[in-house]
Amino acid sequence: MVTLIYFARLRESLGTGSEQLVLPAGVRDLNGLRALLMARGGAWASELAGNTPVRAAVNQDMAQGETKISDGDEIAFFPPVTGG
Amino acid sequence: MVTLIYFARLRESLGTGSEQLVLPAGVRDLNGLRALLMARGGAWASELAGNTPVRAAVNQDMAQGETKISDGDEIAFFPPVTGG
Amino acid sequence: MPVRIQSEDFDAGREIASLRAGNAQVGAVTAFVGVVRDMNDGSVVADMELEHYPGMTEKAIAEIIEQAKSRWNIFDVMVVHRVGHLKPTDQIVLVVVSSAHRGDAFEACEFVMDYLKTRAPFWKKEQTPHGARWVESRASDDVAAARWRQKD
Amino acid sequence: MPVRIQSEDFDAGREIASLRAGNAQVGAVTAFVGVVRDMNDGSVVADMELEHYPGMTEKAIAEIIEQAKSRWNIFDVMVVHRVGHLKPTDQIVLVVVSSAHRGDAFEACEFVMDYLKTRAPFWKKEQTPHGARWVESRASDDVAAARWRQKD
Repeated sequence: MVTLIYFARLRESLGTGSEQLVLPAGVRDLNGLRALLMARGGAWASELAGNTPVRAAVNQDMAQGETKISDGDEIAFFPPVTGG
Repeated sequence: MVTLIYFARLRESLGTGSEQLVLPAGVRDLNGLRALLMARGGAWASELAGNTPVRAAVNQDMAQGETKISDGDEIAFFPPVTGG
Repeated sequence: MPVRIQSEDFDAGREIASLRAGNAQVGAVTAFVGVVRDMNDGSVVADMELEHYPGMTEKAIAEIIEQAKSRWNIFDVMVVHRVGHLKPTDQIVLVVVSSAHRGDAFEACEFVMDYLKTRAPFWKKEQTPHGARWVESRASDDVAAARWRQKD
Repeated sequence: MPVRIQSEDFDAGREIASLRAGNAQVGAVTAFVGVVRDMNDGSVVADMELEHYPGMTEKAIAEIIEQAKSRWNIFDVMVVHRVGHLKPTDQIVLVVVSSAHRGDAFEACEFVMDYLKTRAPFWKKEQTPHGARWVESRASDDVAAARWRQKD
């Protein structure tokens, strides 16, 4: 089980701020997780396709597509940051 | 008549903060004025000789040896500044 | 704690005083205050909502502060960042840096702001006459952050 | 008046607030606070006396501010400099700069401090265990000021 969190534009488009997900056996990195979520279609497919930039963090550290994920991780997707 | 003002280390060494002086006919720039003051000897000669750096201002603008001076001017001598 | 995320306003003067309190070797303090402007990207901004990622925000900023401390000769850094509802002229962010000499304090303060702008998980949503919009990240902020990249 | 020379202390937070009051286009405010250190050039400093050239001081700083305004995209600058008797941990000088964006505010603030250090007529006399001494100007301050020299 992993915890997924969505922020800002993604949270609004996907209609959810967070969810618990059981990782299928084949999904071992962020690229794999993103493909799994895009397969839901609709906003999931369009928001995560990369036409608009999406960033991700694993356990509160910025992460790349190749970053490994495993049970118990907290994984967040969000647009580029705009604070300060 | 010009007004001469001395600050900081110079004020202390020369034993005066300001004076009024009638400019002799031949004294037309800061170099001439400095030579005139050095001719007083003692601290005047040693402080203004340039062994320790001395700065000058004419009418509250930083000035050089060639800067012209004339009646009514306010002329200041002081060490390099150390504020801030 | 050198990082505070809060909805309340802050007092820059008090934070400056408290950062250097008790350290008589501090000769220089720099401070940056970010403020909500009434115009952004050509639109009037009525107000905004600042969202953040609790936990990661504090962690990301703490890491930026540690990096600043390893690169410049500075004593302390304090970052206060507001979240929630803000309106034009409201203060958003405060960065304060103390050091012995001013050069280090200036550079470290600007570094922290540039990195915060590109690495700390905050998102602004503005209310404009044309409706609400999520603020887009700026290429100029990436350029500003890239200036600090170190040669290996 | 953007320049104040005074013996009283100042409140950086209040000056920051007042510099940007009424201007909703301000997005960035930088501030520098200079502080008396308890050590200088290897000696313990008990206290100091700050002397200045009344009239020329205000004029020199006003000229530095005008130069900053002509070189950077900034709104306002405020400089407060104390004179008279000061002791370690006392605030000496405050420079505050407001602008739309942070890059201009940081550069202009550092420029004003660097030029003030080499061009504004102030002199410090420190009391140390070895007696009183006039502080000597620093080559590093000349180097800092020279960075801003413009090509013709």
